[in-house]
Amino acid sequence: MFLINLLAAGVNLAGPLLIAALGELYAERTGVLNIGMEGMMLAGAWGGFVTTYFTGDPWLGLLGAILIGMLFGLLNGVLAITMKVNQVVSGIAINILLSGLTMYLYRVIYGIPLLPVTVNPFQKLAIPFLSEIPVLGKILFNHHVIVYIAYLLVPLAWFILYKTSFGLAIRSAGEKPAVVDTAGLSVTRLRYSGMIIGGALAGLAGSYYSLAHLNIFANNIISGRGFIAFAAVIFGGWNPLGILCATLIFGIADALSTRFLTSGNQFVPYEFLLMTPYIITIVATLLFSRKSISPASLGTPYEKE
Amino acid sequence: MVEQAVPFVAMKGITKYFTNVKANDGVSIDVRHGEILAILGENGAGKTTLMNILYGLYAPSAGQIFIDGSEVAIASPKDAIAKGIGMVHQHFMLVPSHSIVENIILGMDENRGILRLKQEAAKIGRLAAELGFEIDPYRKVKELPVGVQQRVEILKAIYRGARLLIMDEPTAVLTPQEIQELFKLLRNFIRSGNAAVLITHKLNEVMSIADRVTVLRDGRFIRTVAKAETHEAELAQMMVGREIALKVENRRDVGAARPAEDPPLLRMEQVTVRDAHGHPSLNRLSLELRAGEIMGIAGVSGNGQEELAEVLAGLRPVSQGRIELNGRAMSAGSAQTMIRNRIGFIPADRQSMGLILNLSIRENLLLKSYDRPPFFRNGLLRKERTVANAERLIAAYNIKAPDGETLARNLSGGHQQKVVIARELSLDPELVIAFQPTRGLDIGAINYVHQLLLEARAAGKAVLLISTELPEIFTLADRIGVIYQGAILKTLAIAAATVDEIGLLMAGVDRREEAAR
Amino acid sequence: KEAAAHKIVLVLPGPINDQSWNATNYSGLVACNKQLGTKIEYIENVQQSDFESTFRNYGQRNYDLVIAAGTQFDDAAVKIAPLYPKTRYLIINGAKGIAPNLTGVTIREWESGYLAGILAGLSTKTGIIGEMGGFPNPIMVETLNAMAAGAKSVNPKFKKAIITYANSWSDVSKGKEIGQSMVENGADVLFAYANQAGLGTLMAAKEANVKFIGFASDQNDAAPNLIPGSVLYKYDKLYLFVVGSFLKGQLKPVVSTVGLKEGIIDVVYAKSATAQMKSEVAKAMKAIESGKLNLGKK
Amino acid sequence: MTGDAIKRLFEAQRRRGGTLFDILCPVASVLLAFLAAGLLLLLLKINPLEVYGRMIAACWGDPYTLAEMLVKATPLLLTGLSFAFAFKAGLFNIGADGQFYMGALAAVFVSLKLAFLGPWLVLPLAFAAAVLLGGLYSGLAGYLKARFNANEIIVTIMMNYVAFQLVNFVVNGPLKERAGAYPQTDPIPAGAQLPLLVPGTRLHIGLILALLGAAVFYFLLNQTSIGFQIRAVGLNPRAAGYAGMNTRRVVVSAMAVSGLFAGAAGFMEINGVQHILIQGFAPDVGTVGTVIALLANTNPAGIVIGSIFFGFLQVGANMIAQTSQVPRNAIDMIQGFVVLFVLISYYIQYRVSARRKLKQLTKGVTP
Ligand SMILES: Nc1ncnc2c1ncn2[C@@H]1O[C@H](COP(=O)(O)OP(=O)(O)OP(=O)(O)O)[C@@H](O)[C@H]1O
Ligand SMILES: Nc1ncnc2c1ncn2[C@@H]1O[C@H](COP(=O)(O)OP(=O)(O)OP(=O)(O)O)[C@@H](O)[C@H]1O
Ligand SMILES: [Mg+2]
Ligand SMILES: [Mg+2]
Repeated sequence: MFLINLLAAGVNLAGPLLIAALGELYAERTGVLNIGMEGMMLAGAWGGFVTTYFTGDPWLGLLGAILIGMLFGLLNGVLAITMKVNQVVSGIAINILLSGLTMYLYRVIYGIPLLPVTVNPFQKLAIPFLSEIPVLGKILFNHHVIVYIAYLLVPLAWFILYKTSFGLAIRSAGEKPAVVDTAGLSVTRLRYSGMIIGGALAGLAGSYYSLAHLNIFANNIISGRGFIAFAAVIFGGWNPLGILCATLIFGIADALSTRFLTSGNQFVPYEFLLMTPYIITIVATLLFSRKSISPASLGTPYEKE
Repeated sequence: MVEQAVPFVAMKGITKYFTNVKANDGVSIDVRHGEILAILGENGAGKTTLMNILYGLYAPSAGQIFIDGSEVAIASPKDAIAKGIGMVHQHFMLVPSHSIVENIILGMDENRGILRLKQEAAKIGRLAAELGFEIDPYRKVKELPVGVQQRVEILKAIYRGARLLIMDEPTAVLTPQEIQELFKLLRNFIRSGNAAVLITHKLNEVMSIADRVTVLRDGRFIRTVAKAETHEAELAQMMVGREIALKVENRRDVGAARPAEDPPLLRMEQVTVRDAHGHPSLNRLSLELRAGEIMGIAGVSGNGQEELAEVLAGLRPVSQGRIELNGRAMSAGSAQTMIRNRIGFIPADRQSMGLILNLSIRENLLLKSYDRPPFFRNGLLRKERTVANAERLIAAYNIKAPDGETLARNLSGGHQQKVVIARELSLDPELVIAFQPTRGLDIGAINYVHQLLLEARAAGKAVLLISTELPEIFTLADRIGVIYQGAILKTLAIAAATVDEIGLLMAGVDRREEAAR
Repeated sequence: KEAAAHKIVLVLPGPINDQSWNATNYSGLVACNKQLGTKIEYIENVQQSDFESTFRNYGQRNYDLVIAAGTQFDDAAVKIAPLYPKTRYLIINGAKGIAPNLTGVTIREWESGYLAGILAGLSTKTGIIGEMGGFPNPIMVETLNAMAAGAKSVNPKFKKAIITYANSWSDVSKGKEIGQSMVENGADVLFAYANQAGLGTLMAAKEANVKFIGFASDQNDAAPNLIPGSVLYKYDKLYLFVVGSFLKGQLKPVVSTVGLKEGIIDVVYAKSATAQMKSEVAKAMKAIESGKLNLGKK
Repeated sequence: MTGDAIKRLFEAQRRRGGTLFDILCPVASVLLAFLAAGLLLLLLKINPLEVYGRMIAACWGDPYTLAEMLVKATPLLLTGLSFAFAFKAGLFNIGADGQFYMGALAAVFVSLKLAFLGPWLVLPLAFAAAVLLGGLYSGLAGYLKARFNANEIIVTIMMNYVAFQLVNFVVNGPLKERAGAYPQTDPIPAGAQLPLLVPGTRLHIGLILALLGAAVFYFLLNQTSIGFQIRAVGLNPRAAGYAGMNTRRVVVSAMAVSGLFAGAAGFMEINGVQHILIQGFAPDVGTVGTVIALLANTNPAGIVIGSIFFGFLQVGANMIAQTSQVPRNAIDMIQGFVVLFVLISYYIQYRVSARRKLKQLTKGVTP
């Protein structure tokens, strides 16, 4: 039972990370680093919340989250691709801006409420029949809609990246943009699309926290999970299946650390448990660096003239 | 060749400004159906820029382009491809980690949507066979030798329906045999009314394959002549704007090699170097080099030249064998040791290895002196000395720059190479390794570099000249060694060597041995 | 001097709309301004590194009273108060009253814990309750233990309290995960004393359809069927009390404690509250007020 | 990652020759940032002009507030230098936050445990320990880069979280205050506190040290052999290796030196300002320093100016929060806008200077 609960929680926690990480994957595969992931997730959580609040419909909220994520993906694109601002800087700038902006606008809209402002959130969706399967049913088929979307995005991402011309172009832009250019495609357009898809998925991932996991918006709602998603891309070796594994590991590790907390554990200080995903990422980076499987032009602006 | 009323492609009055240069200035050229047009010019004359404009990579600041007589707008390579223009760039435009088929179909309209790799691979295989070579479309590009990569490039252009094939310095990376095969391919290609533009620095190639020649200088159009009505010396003169020798005069009697009884300056014995997979890229290579001589290492590229150069530069560890300098064994494997042992090194790739483009000339000149006097003492920089040093060398080597603070990036290729050579020689080496020292340079610059190497020999230094250019070796070297599959197959005095024999040796055939057998 | 003529400011360590600690303190400010006619200003989200400069700036500007919400202001107040003898410094939850113009007011939080425990004890069927705290400081530990004691006092079948610290005041998501995990471990009543993070625990209770005991503010409306009642801190009363004594010139430079007896702690019931709950709570309140029951440190 | 854009900015600046436009551009971008934020302030019915007026008036009001700006600037200056130093070696050290925390940890540990040695000993010791731990921490990232080619951006970001949790552990465990109430250490004794520069303010001699740090930064990079090697490796590691430089060693040392600066910032915050280590104290000192360094094109003089400007922003934020009911997140928002608009202004400057050059070029030839 403990194991089932643990795995179910892990699968659940991994969902939004997975969405965000796949978003980052698109961006990085076109050669741009999106350090603004954290801020864009926050924006998504905010946008989803506000839209749902005013429309009463979480599906519209989802749409709002995606749109606002795209908007800031676009902004990061303008900075990093068109203006060729260093990609680390542009991402940091976006994070700083969004952490202030979302909370400020929350204040503008909701003032200073004593009780948390809540919205009508997504309910868990147990998939008929499948969720009745013993063990697996509870682990896999009793989650929020967004979590199912997350796992469906994995084969989709794989298919797009490796089986379509768009994916081939994306991968080429991240490896050697000049080739894409000489093949008559626009590196700029591809990179923008990577950024915008990345933003959209970041927004979607963020909305999970304000529309499914919780039904409120708060300043710490993302709490560094954008960076975890960022790490999962590396840990997952820049491919969708690897990222799936990476986020599952992070999700299960997270669920495990919570269970350690409630079990009254005294052996390992809690802080060390919290460190583990980061340390895992560092170790994974070490393992993968030798093989240098990262997109070769990742982080390098493309200059045509 | 029949005169045609309407040329295939015509560029008229093309002008192109970059941020700080005018790369093309009212250039007009035309290419006719069924011909090979060569474009000649010194480094920076604007050849590549002009072709990049034709291919849609750059937008011209002014000028028009006509195809079969009607004006066209080429806003991007997509337009160019659609109009039957293909280009093989100097630096290959292939994604190393992707397969051949992926590289070829990238961006093709016919392949929008879901990829049909199998189908395309089969088609590509067929086309390759038609062109007379065989490839495995699923191989990754990074696993292919340069020659094959170039074929993939050509295949890519033709597969996309190129009728005009632009080739930017295609021969710089090829072996003589490969060059011949390439030319054969080009001749086949134009037979059906297609055309090709060939950019090169090698006049002999122009004379052997081009139908007409266009010369650019300083971004301006100079003249277009039919090959039949010109000769190398005239072309050279058009390029540089004045009379110029086609090659340096090598007076082998000045500072000739010391008597053979002298102990060699450098001795390599049975040196083996293994690559990442454990294959020997140098396979028990032995050679000897004496002070005051230039030894040329000829060979088809990929036979261990790079490894040989890097071993002597201390950039590659030796797994077996012995290297002696002045009779003392030394351990290779660190660039620092080699520099301390007074081995100078002129790398093939000046821009990414020989220089730091974003440092000034002055700082590039101290690149190897960072840990010793006179420019650094106790770890502190002594700036006045470095300034004086830069002034002295800029004057001595005729480097075209306002002062030592000019960034290396802002120099032309030839002058960049001069900075490298100035630095290496100013460290007073006993041994100079020159690895493809004139790659990509124009005639004037080549002559200057050759001059400097001859002067180094005259000053009693030993020079190991590793080059894939046979003419270069025949001009400069006193002895010639042929490298084949990681070992020196044979060493000959230059007087006793013929181009034919060396060519065969490069292919691994030792005629005398065969005769003996 | 009139109430409105006094220059008073409330210094808050977090955002005013955190729906918790800072918001409750802010509600005290609102009450004073409404009922006492004061014009108290506030400054929110003051960071640790700015405590001293903030205290100093208000002293410099001749404020009459500077109220700061949180023990963490103690050290800064001890340092700055002597420099501005004309300004009174009042620390809510403060433990240091050593300067003549420095006052500390502490709530006997264990009392509220005990009452919450009674509600929890009478709500649980499994006999297991889940209590989440923000950080394990002594007051927090005391409060959560008092809660377990309260539960035990009314329910012979009470087995245990799962006590966990979120190690954050604001990670809502973590709060929820902890709540879920407590439910997995058999808890059927949840409780959170962890500001925003506690909101997550409430969500977990709702999702798992288990009981929840409201805390600090009236949370009953959040899930009327699941929350039998909330234990409140009546910060409005606390503020009216301290600001009122200040206006009357009766604020003494000591550390005082307040709680049930002063009317600062109270319980509001939801419809789902049982009569037994009400009577048990009333009984306990009496015992505490009379001093018969004391689980706090002296 | 090459940071090409920034290198280009360098070049653009070098060739630009400085016109009025170039001075006006960053100023205008800051004004625009305030304008954008001002429009948003209107949403809360706050008059931005009044707020900004107060912000400026309050900041120049009294010496204490002026000094506060420098107090805030001090750690930012150091973390800015920290990022810039690694950047010169072509490395992105995003770990200033973590190294800052490690420095703070070492400083508070020494200050608490060795205070009995007296100020003359404990202060240098705390400084040395902070700087050393900061340097070791980033040096580790440098080592992983040199040895395994591990991307330093990722490693340093991850190490930030590790450091953060380490601090949490220490203040909840081994160094938790004796009172045991909050996740914080005991205050360090008076003897371990940095002397004040201006009595009556919080300005401590750390400022002088930080400015010295900027001088050291400049000297190290431009006047020494190791600095030359660092720049060479930063611009072209292949060429540097060929020139006999030990690129791995240079990478490790550049990262380590970079961490020294951040560690020193930690020391100054503990021994100079806070005198206590609290969970989650001074967040973002590293991030803001990084932003400053990049806005200043990693030029030390620019970093000095930038950190004072951000010091002004932060103190100004406090002042307006104290004097008007502007929510604190509005300030984060303003900071975000400032960074955004300055970045955009650099781009505009670059484009304008390119166009100017093109114009000169065309004029030179065509009549
Ligand atoms: N993208 C660019 N940006 C700025 N300047 C450029 C760019 N490309 C070329 N140039 C400059 O334009 C001039 C012409 O360059 P181009 O590459 O066309 O010469 P080239 O004749 O091909 O020389 P080479 O023989 O060395 O290949 C040179 O001065 C070069 O520095
Ligand atoms: N109920 C409480 N009683 C006493 N002090 C409290 C209480 N709630 C919060 N505090 C104090 O107020 C400070 C600020 O609280 P806030 O809710 O802003 O959390 P935070 O510091 O933002 O948390 P985090 O570090 O997780 O972001 C806390 O550090 C804590 O010391
Ligand atoms: Mg060229
Ligand atoms: Mg906070």
